[in-house]
Amino acid sequence: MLYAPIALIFIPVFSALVIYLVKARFIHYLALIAQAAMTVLAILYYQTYTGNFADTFFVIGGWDARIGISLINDPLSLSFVFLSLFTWWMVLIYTFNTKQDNRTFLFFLMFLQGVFLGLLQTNDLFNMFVFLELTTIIVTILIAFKKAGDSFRAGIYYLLLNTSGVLMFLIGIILLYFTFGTINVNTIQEAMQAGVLVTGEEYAVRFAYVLLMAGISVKAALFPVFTWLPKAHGVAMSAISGLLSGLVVKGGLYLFIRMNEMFAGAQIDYTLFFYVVGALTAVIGVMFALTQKDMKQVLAYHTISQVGIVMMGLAHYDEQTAFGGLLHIFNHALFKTLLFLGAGIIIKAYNNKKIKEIRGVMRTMPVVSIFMIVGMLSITGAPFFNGFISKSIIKYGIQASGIKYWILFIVNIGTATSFIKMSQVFFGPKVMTLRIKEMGQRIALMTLAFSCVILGNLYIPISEGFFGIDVSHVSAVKWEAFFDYAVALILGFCFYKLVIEKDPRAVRKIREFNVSFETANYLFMLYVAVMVVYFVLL
Amino acid sequence: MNPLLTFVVILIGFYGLSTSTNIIKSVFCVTIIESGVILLFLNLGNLDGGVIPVIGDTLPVGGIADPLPQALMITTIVIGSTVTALALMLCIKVFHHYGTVEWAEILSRESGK
Amino acid sequence: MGNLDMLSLTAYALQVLLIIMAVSIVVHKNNGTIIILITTFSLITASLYVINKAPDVAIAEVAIGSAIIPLIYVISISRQREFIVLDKAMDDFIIADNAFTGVGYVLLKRFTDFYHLELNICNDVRLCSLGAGRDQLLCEQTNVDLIVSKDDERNVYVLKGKASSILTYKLEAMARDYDNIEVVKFKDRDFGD
Amino acid sequence: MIKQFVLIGLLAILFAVFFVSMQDIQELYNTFGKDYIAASGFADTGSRNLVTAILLDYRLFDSLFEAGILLIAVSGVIWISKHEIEEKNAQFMLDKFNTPDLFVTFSRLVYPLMLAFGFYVIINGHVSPGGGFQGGAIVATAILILYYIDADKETNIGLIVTIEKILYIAILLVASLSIVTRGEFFTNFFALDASADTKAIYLVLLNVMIGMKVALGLWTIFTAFLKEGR
Repeated sequence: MLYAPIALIFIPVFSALVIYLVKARFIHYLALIAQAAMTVLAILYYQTYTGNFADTFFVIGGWDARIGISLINDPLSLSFVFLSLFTWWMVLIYTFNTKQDNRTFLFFLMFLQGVFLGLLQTNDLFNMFVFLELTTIIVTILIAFKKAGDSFRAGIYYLLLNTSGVLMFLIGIILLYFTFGTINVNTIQEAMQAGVLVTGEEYAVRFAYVLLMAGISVKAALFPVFTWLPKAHGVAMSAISGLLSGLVVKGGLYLFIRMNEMFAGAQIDYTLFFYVVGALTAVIGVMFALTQKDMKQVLAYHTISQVGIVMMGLAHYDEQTAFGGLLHIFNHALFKTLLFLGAGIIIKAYNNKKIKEIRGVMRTMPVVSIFMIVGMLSITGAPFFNGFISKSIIKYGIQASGIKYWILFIVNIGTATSFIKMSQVFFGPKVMTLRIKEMGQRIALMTLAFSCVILGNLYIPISEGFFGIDVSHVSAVKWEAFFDYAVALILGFCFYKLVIEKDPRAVRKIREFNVSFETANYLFMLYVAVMVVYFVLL
Repeated sequence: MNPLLTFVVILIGFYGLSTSTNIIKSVFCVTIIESGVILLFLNLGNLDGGVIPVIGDTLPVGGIADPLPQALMITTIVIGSTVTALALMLCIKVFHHYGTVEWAEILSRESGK
Repeated sequence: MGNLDMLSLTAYALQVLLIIMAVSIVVHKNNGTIIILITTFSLITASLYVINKAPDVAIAEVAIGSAIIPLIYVISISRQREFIVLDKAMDDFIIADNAFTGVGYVLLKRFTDFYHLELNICNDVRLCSLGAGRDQLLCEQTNVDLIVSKDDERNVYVLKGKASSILTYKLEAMARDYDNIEVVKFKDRDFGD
Repeated sequence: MIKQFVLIGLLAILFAVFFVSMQDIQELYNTFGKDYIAASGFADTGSRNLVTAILLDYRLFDSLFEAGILLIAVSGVIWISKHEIEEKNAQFMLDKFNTPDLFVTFSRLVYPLMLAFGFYVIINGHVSPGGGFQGGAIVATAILILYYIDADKETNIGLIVTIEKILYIAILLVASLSIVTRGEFFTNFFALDASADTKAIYLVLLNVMIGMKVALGLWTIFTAFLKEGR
């Protein structure tokens, strides 16, 4: 059982290769078999090591931990492993038997899964870099997979911006290696905690922190380096968009948590800076989302704003609030995948992406609309749905500070507004559309919608059992919860009717605002310089 | 041999990345940064001096250059070449679709207009 | 200055040269010249790797960085200046009197010279035999930038290009003077999912 | 213009901080990894070239994914350049693919030398500088010279890609053979106290496979570029 992480990494890689090579008719069922095997393995692994996660540490090849590559699991990484297995299940079921080039698509998809699981479990900085870069390359190919002009454009933008970010990450690794003589995360963490570096004068370590965070920020699409995300997620195939928005962006946030654990001993106060960055990300993401007309662009910009909300939670030393951020990662993965997959079905049926031109979804596709409404209720934070829980935890954590609370409230109103706008597609008379009867798509949507509802109601035992954190102070059966939600909805509706619907000039300006690649890099440099000034020089 | 001069190369690469308006130019700049990072790593690994990390039966007197950065940098070279190849292939496709390789012109063209 | 031996002097000189190379790559405008510069850059880095006692990395850099990567650059840059025209009309539009003197050729040549492109005309029999219904697919999927065909009824030459490409618009502006030439733009189809 | 000056200012901040942190690094400079590998690298892995020792033994896990990156890039480049219209090698009126005669003769002369050098580098990767990745790249360069001699050379990309994938599976299998013989993943499948000559069998085997895989991968990428749009 000790070597289960290696199996988790290599089962998908191996099945991907076999699917690519063997030209048999039913070979794509191998992906499902591999997925089932991995799920069983992960559950058994979790059961074996519950309670003593320190035992999961092992070095590949049996060498000294400071020389070889080691893998380790803790509740955090294992919960991400389960989340990725679940998301890949959904995407596999959704796309099953629908793609023309099923085998090539499955090859990249399964390979990405192995690489992503490796990124979650590795305990070695350079290995992390290799996995990050490999993820970037595979995601680029998946974005460009449908071979339309805009997907090529988005792919190259994504590839170059992320590569420059990951190279920053590599420079950080270099500095750490020559300071500590190893690139093992645990060893570096222990060395920092042992007080080798307590004087607070170690510019090298602080500079390394800044560089690592710069790379991670690009991967996690934080302000101001989020510009690749709407381009990439707005044009990829819906299943891919769901996967990228739901999960792969969270790889950056996961690394944010891991790296801050590693630097815990270096006494770097990151809370204020990343709170501000998170708030800006959330507000600007929601601002752009409000102005968009394209259904998938709206969802992509909402990914940015939700990442901002997650960051607002994670940037706290307080365990409860940080847990709120973590929980929001999972919740967002569920409802954003649901929304993207549902939007994919609608777009395919209407052969149109514009919100204004799609009408009557409720009468035409009642089942899909119900699931979409569940996703919308979750993302806007309705009581009894999962988005409410994590947002409430974050809200309780920052209640003491007035301005922090109001930023979250503004973001909530913006989210409500843009989903009120999007819900226009449900109304209207029945339309003749392409009849698509895909059982797999329905099953995927249904599972995601149910898990949204389940997580929204059974959150207390789940967070108690997995992370050992008591969140029973959050409850949906309070009148304040409904009151808050209703206020947000009403304000959102007013805002929509008074401003957004009229499409004034300012809104058009924001919609047509486009960040060119060199400007994005310029902003990246600015961001790094600001971080350097904040973390190193001050 | 000075790490500071190597870092200047990396910064020039980032400068180029933030000012170049052409896709091909951006790919060139990524290559420059990549080479600079590799050189920086090797440079720091050789700070004490020493001989190449191929040893006989006994250890050389002056010590050896750090072999770990060298192994890691071979990986980085392979990664860099694949990124370049993929970026250039996408670039050809972008040119034949939009008729230009200038970032601003490409991004301003909405599809279907 | 006592510890400055010959090797470290060489290293410093090469590093300064490397910085000069990097600056010239960044400021230079012509992509063709940059390929020469980047090859030199790569060779200098390789020699610096050797000075830094890393022969393994130097071998990899020489083989990949200064042989394969520049070749790929050369190919992709030459492909990027190409304006590929598929000649379906196959009459004196392009070739008149066994030489490139047809009306269409003169127009296209003027167009490509103006925008510093290289004209490349394809008259492959198999590609030309594809029906007119597949023209759009041909334009989208392959690198063909323009398809020349003839409308016999109206006796005009129809040039078909992508609506997404800037070059099609530029060509349209240039072809306004000719009354027997018409430019048709294919709208971008959204492949959906 | 102001934009450029601000940018230079930002980069100057980065440079200043790097300057200060270099002082720190020279103080803190930690040579643990170097000393450890210098002391026990040869005994542990049987490779006199310590870089190969790290690539093929200490950090073989990284190298597997390094080869994987190449595999992915090859498949990706081929996928992007492939299209539904079956016609390949279309004729162009204005293609000029004439290599000068001197070049052709010279290439014919250099080609076998480079191939031999590539194989030398691959096979001797454990005793002298070189190894699978470097040697594979040299072999790929040698193969590319063939295109100078004959630009219209026909290559069956599908076959090469299949061979490359099979080789990658074989590399994975050989690398994980050690779980059967030693109970550890991704290391030499001979026992830790075996003689250096015995261990060299594994090193040469893996180097040759990685070298072939890298050579085929780079060849495919190059061919895909050459045939792009043709």
